[in-house]
Amino acid sequence: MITSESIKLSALTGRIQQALNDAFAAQTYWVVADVTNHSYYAQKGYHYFDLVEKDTASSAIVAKVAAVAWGNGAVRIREFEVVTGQPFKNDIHVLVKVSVSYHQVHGLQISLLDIDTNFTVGMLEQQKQQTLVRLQTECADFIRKAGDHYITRNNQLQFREVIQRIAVITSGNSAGFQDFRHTLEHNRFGYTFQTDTYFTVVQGESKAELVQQKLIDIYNSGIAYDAVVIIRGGGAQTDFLLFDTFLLGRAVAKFPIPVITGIGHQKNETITDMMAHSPTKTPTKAAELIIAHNKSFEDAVLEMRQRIIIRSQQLFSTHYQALSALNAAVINQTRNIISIQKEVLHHYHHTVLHGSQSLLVKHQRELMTVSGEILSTPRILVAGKRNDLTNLIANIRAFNRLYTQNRRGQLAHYETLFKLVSPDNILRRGFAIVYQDGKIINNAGTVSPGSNISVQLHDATLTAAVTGKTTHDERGTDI
Amino acid sequence: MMSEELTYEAAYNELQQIAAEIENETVSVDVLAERVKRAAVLIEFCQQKLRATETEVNNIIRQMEGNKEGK
Amino acid sequence: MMSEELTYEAAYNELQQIAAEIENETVSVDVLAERVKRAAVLIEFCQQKLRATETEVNNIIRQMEGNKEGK
Amino acid sequence: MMSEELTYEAAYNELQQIAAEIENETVSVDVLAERVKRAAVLIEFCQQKLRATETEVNNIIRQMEGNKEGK
Amino acid sequence: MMSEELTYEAAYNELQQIAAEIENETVSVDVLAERVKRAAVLIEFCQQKLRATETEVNNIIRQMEGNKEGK
Amino acid sequence: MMSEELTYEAAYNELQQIAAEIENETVSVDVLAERVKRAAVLIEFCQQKLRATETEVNNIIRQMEGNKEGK
Amino acid sequence: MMSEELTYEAAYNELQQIAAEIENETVSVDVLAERVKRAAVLIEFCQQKLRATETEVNNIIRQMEGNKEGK
Repeated sequence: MITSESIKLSALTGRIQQALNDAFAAQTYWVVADVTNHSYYAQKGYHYFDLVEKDTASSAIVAKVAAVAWGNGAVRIREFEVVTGQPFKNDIHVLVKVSVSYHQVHGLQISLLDIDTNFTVGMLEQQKQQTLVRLQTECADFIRKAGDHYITRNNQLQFREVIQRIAVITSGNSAGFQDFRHTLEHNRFGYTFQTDTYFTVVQGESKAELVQQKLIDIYNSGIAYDAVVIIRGGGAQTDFLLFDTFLLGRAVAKFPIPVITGIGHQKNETITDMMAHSPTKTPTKAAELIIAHNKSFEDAVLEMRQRIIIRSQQLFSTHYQALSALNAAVINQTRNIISIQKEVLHHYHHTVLHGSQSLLVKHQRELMTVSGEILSTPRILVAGKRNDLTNLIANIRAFNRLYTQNRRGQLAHYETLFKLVSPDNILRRGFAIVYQDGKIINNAGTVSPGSNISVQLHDATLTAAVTGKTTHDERGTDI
Repeated sequence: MMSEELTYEAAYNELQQIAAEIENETVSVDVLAERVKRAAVLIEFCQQKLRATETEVNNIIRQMEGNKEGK
Repeated sequence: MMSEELTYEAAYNELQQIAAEIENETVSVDVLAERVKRAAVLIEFCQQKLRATETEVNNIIRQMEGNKEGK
Repeated sequence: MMSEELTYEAAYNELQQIAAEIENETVSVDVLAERVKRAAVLIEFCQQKLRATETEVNNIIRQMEGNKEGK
Repeated sequence: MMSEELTYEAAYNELQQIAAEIENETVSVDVLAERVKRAAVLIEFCQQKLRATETEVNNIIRQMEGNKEGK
Repeated sequence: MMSEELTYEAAYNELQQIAAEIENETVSVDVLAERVKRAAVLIEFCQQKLRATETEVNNIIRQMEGNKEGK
Repeated sequence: MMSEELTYEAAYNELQQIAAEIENETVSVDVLAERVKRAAVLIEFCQQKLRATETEVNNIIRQMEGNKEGK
């Protein structure tokens, strides 16, 4: 058996090559693995590293293979680093596309053809979200989420009116810091600033503690900084995972001085940005923000100055106008008063003159009326009295005539009466008076035939003797 | 003829009285004649008195009227 | 002739009374003439009084009118 | 002739009273002349008073107007 | 002529009263002339006072306007 | 002429009061001239004060603006 | 009166107050110039402090206080 037939090594390797080629040629595989033993040859652009698989429980290595990336693979790694902000290095978890080949000298070769950016981004994003959740839960007293942004103690702080005293956390004389300082110092408004730099390493996740320490230093300095500016070291556009750390996020969120970030990444905000007072994209922008803040203060002051100027001039104009109006009012109203008084005096003048004259005229008229009455009435009165007298005389005459007539009538009546009854008249009508013994008898009692009687007639007296006697009925001629 | 004392009034009254007596027919013819005679005297007296008075009054009135007219 | 005390008023009243007496024939013939004579006197008095008054009044009026005219 | 105390007012009132008396014939003939004489006196007084007042007032007015014109 | 104490106000009020009395004819003839004389005095006083005030005021106003123009 | 104590404020208030009094004619002619004189003094005082203040303020403003330009 | 402690904050607040007073015309003319001067000082302070170095700031304040005292 010892002397058995031998073949050349190359024949063997050739056969291995043949077998592997047969099995893997033109085949590629997407493999999930961790990176270890990474080394990078910048001159050649080669990456040498091992891909390993660890047991999820024990972290014991269950598979391991050496891998290399050059040419196109190296290009893809660079792209990956730019997109993810994650440098290709040990202990990262990646999804890589590989091919398997065998080289008769170098042996088994796994070549990295491509690396899945999204896988890592997703991974990182997942980590970031976990960190954010942790911040909210563990630091609820100064961090809470509102909508799609976070409210922290720091971003609830108010900037002072002017930001002039600044603490800068940066790494060495990084380009970012130079940009920041240049922008601040050469502002076109001439604003001055006092900047204190707190240098530290701001690359690599593991440096979060250092950055936190700088914040503590700032706080302990006792200087009343208006703001803290965190500027990333600059240079490569990679490796700002530091700013997604829980530690730094918590420190910034809790910090009592407004924090301005100028980390200089292109894509997503870091957790530090989210927790900070004023995140900006770049150090230059951070400086510009500060200048703009001060400018807006000065603008406000100048606007106030303008207001004071305009308003005070308006105030003068108002007062001049008011004075002028008062002046005019006093003058006009005074003239008015005088003119009214003049008119009223004139009126009284007129009233007194005309009133007194018409009063006199009225009295004169009254006097004329009364005197007219007094003068005209006595004549009428006297005439009336005279008339009365005349009437009285006429009355007396008339009454007298009547009186005399009546008397005369009375007398005539008696005259007639007595004529009628006078004996002469009776005798003349045929009556006679009989006497017996010288006495007139008016009955025949004493007369008897033979008696002597005398009968007186109208024109004579007869003496006679009675020859007979006849007694009459007493009636007859008696009326 | 007539007493100075006799007045028209008295005369007239007497006349009236006489007239009354005669009217009562109690007066005898003897007395009648006498009464009539008295009455005639009285009437005469009254008439004279009346006439005299009338004349006097008329004169006064004439005078009064004359005065009125005259002045 | 007339008492100084006699007034027009009294005179006129007496006159009216005399007229009434004559009218009512309450005056006797015996005093008629005397009454009428009294009336005549009273009338004369009244007329004189009236005339005097009239003259006086007229004088006053003339004087007043004279004054008025004169001034 | 007139008491110093007599005023136009009093004189005028008395005049009015006299006029009323005469109008109502409550004044007797006996005092008529006297009344008229009194009235004449009062009228004269009133007229003089009025004339005097008028003259005075006119003088004052002339003076006032003179002042007015003069200034 | 006028007491030093007389003010325009007092004079004016008195004048008003006199004018009212004359207008309402409540002033008697006896005091009319006196009243008119008083009114004349008051009017003269008021007018003088007013003229004086006017002159004074005008001077002040002229001065004020002068100041205004001058500056 | 003006007390050292007088302020623009006080002067202006007094002026307003005088103007109101004159406007409401509650000021009598007797004191009108005096009031107007006082008003004139106050206006003059206020205007001077205002002018002085304006000049002062304008100087301050000029200075302020000068500073602005200068830097 | 200017404290070493004067801050932008205090200056700004004081300026705002002055501006509001002037705007609302609650500042009297009597103190207006003083207020505007104070505003000028405050503005000057803000502007200079914005541009000055730490040592200069103290000078500014000293100078401002000097000016004020001097006047």
